[in-house]
Amino acid sequence: MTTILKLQNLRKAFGAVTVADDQSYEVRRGEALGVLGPNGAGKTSMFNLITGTLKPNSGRIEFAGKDITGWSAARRSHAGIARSFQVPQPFSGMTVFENAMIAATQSAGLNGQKAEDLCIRVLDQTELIAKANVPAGSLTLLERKRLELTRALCTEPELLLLDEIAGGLTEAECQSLINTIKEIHSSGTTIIWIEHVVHALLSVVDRLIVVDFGKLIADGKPKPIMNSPQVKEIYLGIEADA
Amino acid sequence: MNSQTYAVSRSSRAARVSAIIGTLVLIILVAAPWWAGRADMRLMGELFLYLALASLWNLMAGYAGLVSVGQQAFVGFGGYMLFALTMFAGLHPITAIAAAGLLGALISVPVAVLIFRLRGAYFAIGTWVIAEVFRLGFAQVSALGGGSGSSLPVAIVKSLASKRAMRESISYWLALSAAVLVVASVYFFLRSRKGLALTAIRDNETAADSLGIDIWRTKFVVYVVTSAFTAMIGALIFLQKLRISPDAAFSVNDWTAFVIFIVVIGGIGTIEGPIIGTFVFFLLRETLADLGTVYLIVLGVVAILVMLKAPKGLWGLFRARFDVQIFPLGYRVSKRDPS
Amino acid sequence: MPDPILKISGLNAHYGDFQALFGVDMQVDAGEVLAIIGANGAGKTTLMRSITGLLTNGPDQIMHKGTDIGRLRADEVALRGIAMVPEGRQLFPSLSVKENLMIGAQVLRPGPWNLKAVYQLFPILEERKDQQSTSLSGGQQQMVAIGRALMSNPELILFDEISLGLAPVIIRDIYRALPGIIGNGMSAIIVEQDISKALSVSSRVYCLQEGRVSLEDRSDTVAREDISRAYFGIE
Amino acid sequence: ATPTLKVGHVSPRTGPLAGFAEADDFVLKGIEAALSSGLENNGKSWNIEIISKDSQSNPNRAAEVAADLLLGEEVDIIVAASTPDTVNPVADQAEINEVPCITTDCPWQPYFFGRNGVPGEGFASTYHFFWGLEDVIGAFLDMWGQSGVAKSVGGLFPNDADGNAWGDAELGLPKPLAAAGYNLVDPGRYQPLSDDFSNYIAAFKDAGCEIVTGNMIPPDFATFWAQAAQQGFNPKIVTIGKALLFPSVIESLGDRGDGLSSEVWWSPNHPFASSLTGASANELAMGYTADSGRPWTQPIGFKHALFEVVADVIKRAEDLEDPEAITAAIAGTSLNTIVGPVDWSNGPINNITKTPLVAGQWQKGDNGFELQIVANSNAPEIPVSSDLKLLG
Amino acid sequence: MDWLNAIVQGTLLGGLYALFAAGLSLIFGVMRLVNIAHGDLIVLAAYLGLTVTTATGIHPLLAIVVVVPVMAAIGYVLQRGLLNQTLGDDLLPPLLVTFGLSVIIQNALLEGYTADPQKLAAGNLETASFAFGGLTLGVLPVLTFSFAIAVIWGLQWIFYCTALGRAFRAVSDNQDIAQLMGLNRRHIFGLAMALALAVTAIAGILLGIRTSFDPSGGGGRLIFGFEAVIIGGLGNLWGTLAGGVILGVAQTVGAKIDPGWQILSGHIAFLLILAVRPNGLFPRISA
Ligand SMILES: Nc1ncnc2c1ncn2[C@@H]1O[C@H](COP(=O)(O)OP(=O)(O)OP(=O)(O)O)[C@@H](O)[C@H]1O
Ligand SMILES: Nc1ncnc2c1ncn2[C@@H]1O[C@H](COP(=O)(O)OP(=O)(O)OP(=O)(O)O)[C@@H](O)[C@H]1O
Ligand SMILES: [Mg+2]
Ligand SMILES: [Mg+2]
Repeated sequence: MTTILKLQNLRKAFGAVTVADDQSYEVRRGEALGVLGPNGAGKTSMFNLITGTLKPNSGRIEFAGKDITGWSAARRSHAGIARSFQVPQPFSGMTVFENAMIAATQSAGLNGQKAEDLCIRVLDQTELIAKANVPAGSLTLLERKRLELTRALCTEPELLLLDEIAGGLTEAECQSLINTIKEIHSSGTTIIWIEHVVHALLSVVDRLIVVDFGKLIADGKPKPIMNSPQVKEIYLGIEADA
Repeated sequence: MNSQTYAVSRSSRAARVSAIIGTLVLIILVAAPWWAGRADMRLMGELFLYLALASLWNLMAGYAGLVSVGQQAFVGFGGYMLFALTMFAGLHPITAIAAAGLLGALISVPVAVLIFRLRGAYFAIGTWVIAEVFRLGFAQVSALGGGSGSSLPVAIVKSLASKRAMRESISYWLALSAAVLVVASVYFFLRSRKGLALTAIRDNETAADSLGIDIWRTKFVVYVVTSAFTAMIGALIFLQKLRISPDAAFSVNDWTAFVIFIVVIGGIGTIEGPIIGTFVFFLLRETLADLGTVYLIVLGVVAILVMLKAPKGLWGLFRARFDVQIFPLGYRVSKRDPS
Repeated sequence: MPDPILKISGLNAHYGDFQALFGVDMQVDAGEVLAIIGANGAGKTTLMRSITGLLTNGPDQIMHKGTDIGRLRADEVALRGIAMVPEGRQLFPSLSVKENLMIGAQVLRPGPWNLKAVYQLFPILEERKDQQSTSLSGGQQQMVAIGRALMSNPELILFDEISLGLAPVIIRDIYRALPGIIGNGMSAIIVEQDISKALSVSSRVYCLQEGRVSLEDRSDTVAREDISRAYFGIE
Repeated sequence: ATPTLKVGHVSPRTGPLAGFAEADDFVLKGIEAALSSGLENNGKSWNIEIISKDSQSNPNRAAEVAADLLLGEEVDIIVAASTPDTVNPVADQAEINEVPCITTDCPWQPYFFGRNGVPGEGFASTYHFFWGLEDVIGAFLDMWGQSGVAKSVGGLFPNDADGNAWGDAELGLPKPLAAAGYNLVDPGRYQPLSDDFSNYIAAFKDAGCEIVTGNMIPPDFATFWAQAAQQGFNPKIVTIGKALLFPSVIESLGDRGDGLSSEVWWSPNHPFASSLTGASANELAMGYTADSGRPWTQPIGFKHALFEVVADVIKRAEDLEDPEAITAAIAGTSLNTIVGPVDWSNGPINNITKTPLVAGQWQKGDNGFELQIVANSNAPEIPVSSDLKLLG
Repeated sequence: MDWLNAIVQGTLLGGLYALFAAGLSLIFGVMRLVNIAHGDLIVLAAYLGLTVTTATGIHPLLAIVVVVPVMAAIGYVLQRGLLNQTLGDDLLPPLLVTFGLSVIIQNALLEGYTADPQKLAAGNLETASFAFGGLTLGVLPVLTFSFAIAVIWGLQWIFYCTALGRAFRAVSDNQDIAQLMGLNRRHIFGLAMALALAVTAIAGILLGIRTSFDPSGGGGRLIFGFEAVIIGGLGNLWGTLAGGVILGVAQTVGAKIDPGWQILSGHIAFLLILAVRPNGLFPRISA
């Protein structure tokens, strides 16, 4: 398997707060990578760096063999990187369908019928089809999160970054979300997923990284990582009950 | 369940009906020289020019989120270019109008580079300052009359057509085609892929950016094209006014405040809004303008009332009641009949 | 018997034409902790917004200690001692962490909560007190939101999705702190997705389903089957 | 039935120039009374209808309402008054629509050259009567010459139609002043509504100017005049066009208004009478004061004279149905009006004729400020009413 | 010396611009309200001053004690009765409503006071001056500048050091949540506008003493106020003062080169600064 994403000595600080501290790691094509870490560890910032909404102070990001460090967010999106926002960012004046169409026409570069078909298919998959004609501004928080996922999928991404999309779901809803993500993954899309709902995360990913104070403190198979005392201490608290 | 079971449509019955009515109205309007009086034609010409200005401003503010209070910069610039090109370069007025548009696009490039660094209210005020710089700058050009201004030589006006009636018809048709051209361009642009991108930017820049929309370039293109059109309209306006001076050419009230008023009254962010707003504005003006201060006070009160009571404008009020779109831009997803 | 802290009867709520709550009845007595559970979109946030006055309601639908508060503005409700930790934190970005907390004290109610007490509860906030609140992580922001609500020394505190987006260790700490927070006779309503957590801290539980109360019971005795029935509306 | 002849009238009723048109209602009332029984033309009686429109002090609006009058009301004659901002757009519209047009109350240079007029050719349908810069210069030099102050003059000219004309190197003040031995210190054209004149004041002080002249709008003059005192610049004569026209401006300056001087185009002391009503200048001015309770202003006479000329033209035109005949009648005017003789055959340039101009000074009298005529060499028929007093 | 004089006079002029701008800066910072009618409100204050001085014969500076509370009351009523309803994420409603307000105020003043230019008679204060290091400084400009410093110091203190200032900022961030904290946003905004118009009252009186004014005189100076606010940076009132001074100096120095460039060079200085620092020189809040 080839490397799709490569971070090299990535560093970003806001004043005294370091959100990325010399991060280096690689993600292979087709992998599903989970990201854990306490609040404020720098997980969302890591996504911002990868998608180009934040510029690193130093270091290098490679995507599909190309150095994309200086690229704009828009260009990275064209190249195949998609994300969902932790705080949903819908186009509130437009309908759900139009939100999806933007991803399909602008990022994936599809036209007419093709774009429409893709949007319908994805909306169906994310169970938002019934709300297709509703203005995105009137969605509930959870529906907005689904819209985030929908839009990301409509860009036909190679690399999909998901930021906390399982929070607030009921058991059944969570299960159906997991199934959706598994489906996306099995179609060949590489996934990086930040999630505090650990059991959901573990049922999908085949590798975990743990971030604390912007530093990578663990990287490997989920099981051993979850059992490592360090993770138990800083993330789950000493006696894990999740 | 997939695209077989769902259908996406972009038109409506109302739109098809109004397309037919619109074509008929257009034919009648083109024939105005044969049925309308001179004063009516002049008034309609002025109305069309305001309609064009309003549609352009609406494209910028209502769709691209560029709230400019400095469009008079380009109106005045176009007017001055008409004067300069006809008087000094000897161009035919119609050629000069086209050239004014081109020059308007050119000059808007450095302006855009500068003021696109600003957002929101800062952008609005920045555009105003730019317009002031244009005004004060043209006031320094003594060849064009400096602060005193200049009149368009009669010979140039007559080069449009030697007969007065023909001249008046040409002026009228120019104004009509400007309005039709602008409204049609705005409509087809907004239905295009780029148009969708524009609306997305207005709603949420962070998301637009991460979905592959080059925000700066999209806005830049809209700004430059709008400026070019606005400059052309400006040239047309001052071909009618015959006289230009910095204060008249770069009047914030005449070319921007009234235009904003029109768009907001009609309904911002819709294509229909500026059309309705223009009619309302002219109705008010024609009936009340002789009242002087009272007219202006009424105008102020109407602006405030509409903004408070119907922030989406008259067209918004109408749409809230009847779900009609004459210029459909959006998409409707519907379940296909199983049959 | 004194009037209950909060008595809701026949509460309806609308967003434009859309009705989000249908005749909700609910009661909170002094010192009681209530849990509200329910699927997404069931109307939990809408209920919170109605109680706090962000949505206006009909007459006599929400009574606070015997007074109708359904038509008061949110700030008037706040002055009466009802505070909320809103869904999604919603801090004031142009205020520092400390100033965000101070704003909570705006209603000038006496009580045990002050800056020192909040810093004791969440020591990280003292370290970050002069930082802009937007520069905090989600979890830290949630702490500020809780601290801010406490600063008003409320009689009744509402938590909307208290653990949404928080790391387990923070959730655990917050739940550990909860009895201490609401121990001094404060009443609370907690909206929570995690049913077992909700039941563990509350005395009574309500379940909302599509804008209606589908279950009301004591937290320690409620049967799991009843909950799942109330939750999904299926037998 | 009696045919009706329509006269369109454009003036700045509202906006910053409204002072010029403040007496419009009064003047029009008088004119309409005088014309109520119609006018005789070629043995036929005509009703005269005057349609008045407000330019809102805005040149764009002036062009609009003029076009409205010409095309909509189809007026037979259009008239306009008060500053190039109103007069020029109206005249331009009339010219292109070939409707006879008479204007006044704007020096002829900004009218003629501001409209790209070509000497020797002039305009086809548009005629103007007022005075010119050469008259202002003459009147000012006349006044300053009597005073014996140093021949160093500070010039304050804005970058607007009047200021550019007054300061123009060829047509304006500079040449004749130099010829008369005056040293004109002219730092350049300032933009109207400037908030600071310290650079001018410094330059005037350095050059030892004892006279200040120029053409300003009232707020600019007020700013300059206060700053001059603050910065220790005390000229002996201050003669400013436009800003010092209206008594209200002088009142607003308080004691600092006493002794300021200005050109005088018309006053109650002018020895002229209306050809239409027979009223003397004094009667017209006092009539306004009685009617409105406000002091008389100079535009009153010219507004009245404008309609005197119109009435005269209507009486003489060979064919009132034919615009060209009306234009010919205008060109052939020879009429003694309340502002003096109006006769386009003896103008300085095509389509222009001039009325007399003298110089005056605001002097504090028993009833507040009064505009006294202090120099009249160029129009001796207008009597001097007081001597020039130096400032300070 | 002439150059020094130009700079000093420009600095003093900057004090007047800062006074125009301080009220704008405050309401822009608190409510994101772009008040197009601000210039007309300044002129309104000048007319109120005129009415007070002619009615009572007191000195215009003394009239401040009457005009300030009256303008503050007008501000509070205006905000609660009208402007509060226009606030939101959208820039346009307040823009249009205040534009309407501007037209109404101008024409109502025209009806009430006619187009005659007016001036506030301040006796010796108008002309008094003193020598300072070889320059002659007018007492009035120096007084204006001192007023500007005092006003800005006061506003800055209120904004960043008092509970009211905290409330201003909280409400400006998130109105709903601020309500939950017991802040009545309508009242808070009313107070902000009252404060802003109190400053406007001072600016109007000083303007009326400095030069003559008429009903249409407000708009022309509004833009200098906006420029000063933006140059200084949002939410920083000292920055607003600096912005005013930069504008004033740019104008007088520009005029020294060519009088036609006086106003133009102020605008150009503004654009140059924005080209380098789009958020102004000293932003406290991100725009
Ligand atoms: N501003 C709004 N406009 C229109 N409808 C709304 C609005 N806010 C909420 N709703 C609707 O009201 C219903 C209840 O929403 P509410 O936010 O109260 O649910 P909730 O139980 O808090 O859900 P969640 O778990 O997702 O937070 C939903 O169906 C939602 O679509
Ligand atoms: N624009 C910014 N300016 C200053 N500090 C910032 C900024 N953005 C983030 N931070 C800081 O960076 C740290 C990491 O934030 P980030 O949002 O990446 O955390 P996270 O790991 O996603 O946390 P959570 O799980 O709570 O979402 C936080 O402590 C926050 O205070
Ligand atoms: Mg995060
Ligand atoms: Mg909720």
